[in-house]
Amino acid sequence: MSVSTESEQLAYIASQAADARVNVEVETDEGMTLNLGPQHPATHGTLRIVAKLDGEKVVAAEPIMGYMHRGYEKLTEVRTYPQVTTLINRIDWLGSFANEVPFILAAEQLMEVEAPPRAQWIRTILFELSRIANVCLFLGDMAVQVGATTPVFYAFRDREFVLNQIERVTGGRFHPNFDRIGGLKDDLPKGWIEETRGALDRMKSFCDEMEELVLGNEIFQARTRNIGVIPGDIALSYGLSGANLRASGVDWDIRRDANVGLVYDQVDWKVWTHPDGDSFARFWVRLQETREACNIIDQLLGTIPSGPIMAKVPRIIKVPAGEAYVATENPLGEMGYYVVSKGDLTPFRVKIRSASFSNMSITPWVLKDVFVPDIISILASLYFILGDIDR
Amino acid sequence: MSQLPGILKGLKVTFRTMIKTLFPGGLLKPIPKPSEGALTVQYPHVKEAPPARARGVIALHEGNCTACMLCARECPDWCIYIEGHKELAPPRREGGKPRQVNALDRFDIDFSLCMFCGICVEVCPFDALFWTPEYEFSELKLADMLHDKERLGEWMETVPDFEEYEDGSEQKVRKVPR
Amino acid sequence: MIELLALNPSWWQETFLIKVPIGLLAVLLPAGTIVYLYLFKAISFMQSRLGPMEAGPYGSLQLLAEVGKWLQKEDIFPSKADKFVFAAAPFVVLMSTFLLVVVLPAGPDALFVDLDAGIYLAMAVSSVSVIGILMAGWSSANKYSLLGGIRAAGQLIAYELPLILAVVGVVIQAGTMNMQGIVLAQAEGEIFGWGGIGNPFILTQFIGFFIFMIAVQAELTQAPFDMPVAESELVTGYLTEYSGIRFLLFFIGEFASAGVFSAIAAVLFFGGWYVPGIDAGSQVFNVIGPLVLATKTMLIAFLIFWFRFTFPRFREDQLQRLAWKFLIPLSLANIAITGVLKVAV
Amino acid sequence: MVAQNVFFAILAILMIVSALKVVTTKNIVHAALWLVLVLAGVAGQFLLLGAEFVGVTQILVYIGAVIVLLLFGVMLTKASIGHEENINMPNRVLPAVIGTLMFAVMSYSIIDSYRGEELPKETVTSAAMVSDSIFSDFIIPFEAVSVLLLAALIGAVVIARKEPA
Repeated sequence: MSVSTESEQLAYIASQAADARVNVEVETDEGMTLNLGPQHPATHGTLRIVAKLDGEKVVAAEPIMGYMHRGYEKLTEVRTYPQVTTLINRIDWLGSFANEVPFILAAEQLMEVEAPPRAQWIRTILFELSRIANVCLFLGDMAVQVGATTPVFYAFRDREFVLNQIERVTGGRFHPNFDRIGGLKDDLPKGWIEETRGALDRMKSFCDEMEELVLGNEIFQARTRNIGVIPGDIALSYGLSGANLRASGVDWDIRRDANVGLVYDQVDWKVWTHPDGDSFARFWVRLQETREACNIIDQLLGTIPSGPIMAKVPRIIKVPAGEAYVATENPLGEMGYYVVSKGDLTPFRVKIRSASFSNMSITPWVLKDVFVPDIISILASLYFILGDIDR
Repeated sequence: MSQLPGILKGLKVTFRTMIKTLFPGGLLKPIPKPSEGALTVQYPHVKEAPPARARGVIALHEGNCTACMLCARECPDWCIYIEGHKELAPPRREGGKPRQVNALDRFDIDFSLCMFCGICVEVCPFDALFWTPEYEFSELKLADMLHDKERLGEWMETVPDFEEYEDGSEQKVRKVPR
Repeated sequence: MIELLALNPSWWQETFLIKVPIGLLAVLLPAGTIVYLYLFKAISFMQSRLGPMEAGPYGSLQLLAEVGKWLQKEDIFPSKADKFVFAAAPFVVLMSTFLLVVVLPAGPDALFVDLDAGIYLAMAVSSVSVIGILMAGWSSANKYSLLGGIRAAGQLIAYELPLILAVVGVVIQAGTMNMQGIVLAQAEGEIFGWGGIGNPFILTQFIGFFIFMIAVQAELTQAPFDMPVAESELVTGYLTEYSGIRFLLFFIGEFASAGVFSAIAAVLFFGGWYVPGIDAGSQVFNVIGPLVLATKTMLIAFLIFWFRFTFPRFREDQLQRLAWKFLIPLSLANIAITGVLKVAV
Repeated sequence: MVAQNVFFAILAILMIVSALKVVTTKNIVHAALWLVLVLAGVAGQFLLLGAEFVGVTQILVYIGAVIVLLLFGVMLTKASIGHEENINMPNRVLPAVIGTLMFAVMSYSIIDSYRGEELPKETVTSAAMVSDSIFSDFIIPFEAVSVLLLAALIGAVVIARKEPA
């Protein structure tokens, strides 16, 4: 590398030093450093875990993120409010509709509009459908990370029916971009409710299959029971949320405890918790939540009120100056948008609190003194989506 | 030996699925027909039919477009290129003044940039843009992903009618201009 | 052995023109069939999909297409690898597989070598493949490979014991280590004085069969014992750096030994080439024997793949515990009971 | 029996070359792998003599177990790829002398006791014969060896076991 000026030289040295910090591999007397990722089958994406090993035992592990940083918080500052939704549903790409909702709710709060009831109902249904689409894949993926190949195919197979329903109403399988400030883009097509019930039946039988194939399997239990135990207070202090927190015995669910704009108070449902806090508990809680989501949707489908789906909003949306933070219970955990508006067409600043990013912060704590195979099962049970970490 | 049941249950599930896939007619009609039992389809031979709302590719109804640039301006990644000019059209009624209309010179969408968000279709005030569920438009070269207005106009034939709405809706079913 | 080495032209002709090609076929045909029928098709059906459909009718030529693909690939050596050991490792694994088939009888006269210590030789050469795996893991200059290789070695050593001990029960009951003798013992045996279907040892040695299949599963590093090649953590363990033809050799080694071990299980526990109803000494078996053996082999191989695609994998320490604390004591008990009954009855 | 002699010669040359490689190679893993060839040669010689049970045992025990454990241990202690410098023993004269003496004594005793006598060519020692002789003529040495091995095993466990800190 030819270095001309002094400032370039300094910049080069600084970049080399920055690389060296993460690339250094300490071969101590006690063990070796194992680099899981950024290209590794278990990290489903480009997460990198640097683990110092003693034999097969992990002495210390550090997650290194940012290999897929896409700068969404900055991008939103140069997009108008309707344009933002199409960006942010790429954050957690498996449950994308759920990403749009908190942002739209925050914007609605600033504009002081409220979506009509029919829109709220459909929003909640789609929200829960995307939860199923997301968690369903977790159920298969967790099994594949501990070595069973078949469950993930069942997950993809039955998730297809849920995605079909999402596509039928929003037009997009992965990136619906269906939520609008003040309501929804369109209403449900004819026959959708009946078809959705069919898809829910499919999901319920999928949950039963998972229970027989994975959850009840003694090998799976041996691999996950008492592995990666996170006590409730530790989970809270690391800012865990969602099913990871509930699996540690903390009975906290934004849908029930801090619900904004969605109609969870209209249905009869239950928040599942598990006292153990191990990998098995996390799988168990998510399995129960998938069933519960089916139950919620089932009840909501029968009670959709009639009416408009769009409140009165101006054609060109200018959000009044102000700040709002809205969080929802996304498939991966608490997802919140802190929107600061200065009264322009675009948000002044958006801070995205994504669930996986906070959930990953516990890895150095929980990956201490485990075996290498357990790194994989613990990471899988914490369930992160790389887009949700790096944004 | 309390270990056995869970393991055997798993074996049962996989075996049952295999039988279901192999003999979709049930065991009473043991004729192997995996192509019916499997949930996958052999794509190039069998095509999936996406729902009417599916966002496959954007079609342009050229006659309705007034080159108003709304779609190009609202597009989050600026992948629509429009050029137009004003020209005089013959008057509607005999003896009237010639009208000024916007003629479209260029309407290109770069599908290598497009995020398929559908904002352009939504903001179009003149019903000129439509989604079609057609999805086979991949090209060997990136540059060929830039569809001009003729190509976009061809997609117009594949645009399905808008679906009826579910009961209780107050939305009006729109018509696709043919 | 001696008469085999007697130097006369007919021996050379017999070996190189008949026995070697047939031996290759006997290894590769079942391996190919297993890969197509089970790895490609049955597993796909278990997962509600179709599997390969394009190459040939119902994708039956898919394996040939895959082999063609592998042969075309570049033969990559990692720059820090130990080149010679890296290159030689697949051949060691493959050699162990091909030696296994030598003692397998497919009919009263259809066999390669009638060794007195037949099953003993099979067990011995199957343990050689560990060296190939260790060589591959060490020479790849990759931490994942080394971990995989060491895990594989630890696992294969641990499961070699129950494998052999499970066979001992059969050997005691048959009274011979000769594979042919074991088949004949089953063909001519009697169950409670009734010799209608002979006495396939699965009826008396079901514990042995159970242990044998678990140990075989572990020897083949198939799930639930696929920790050494665990894709989701060690990438593919000792196979990580291999590509092209050398990976193909490992691949053949893996599935050929799946076939050969199934065949050994068929011989040990299901009467080998014998079917009830025909006199065991009849010449008919030289023709239908290989087919019968192949059918039985396929049925047993199905079990291997069924388990493989249903179960999650054990952790390293758990599978060692299973071997040392459960399987080995169980197989020792099995041997003791078999021995006592053999003497008493 | 020309073939037997030819095969003996081939195996013997292979074994000698490999044995020399074991002590001259600069890489400890290579040394272990050359040792595999030596032991395989021994197994081949046993087979040539018609002692197939012993030959197979040689494969199972030495190649399948001893060498694997050796390689296992070597690799666990970070055997590096490539040549290692300090692998030769500094004072190797004494072992060389002892080795030569051992070789001389053993070859003398073998040649002396079998002088002129030829090994039977056609006998095949079957497993049954081996087991019969072990459990009749050699029962006491056999049992003594097994007790010795058991003691060694227990000793190894005791040494390897860490004191709980």
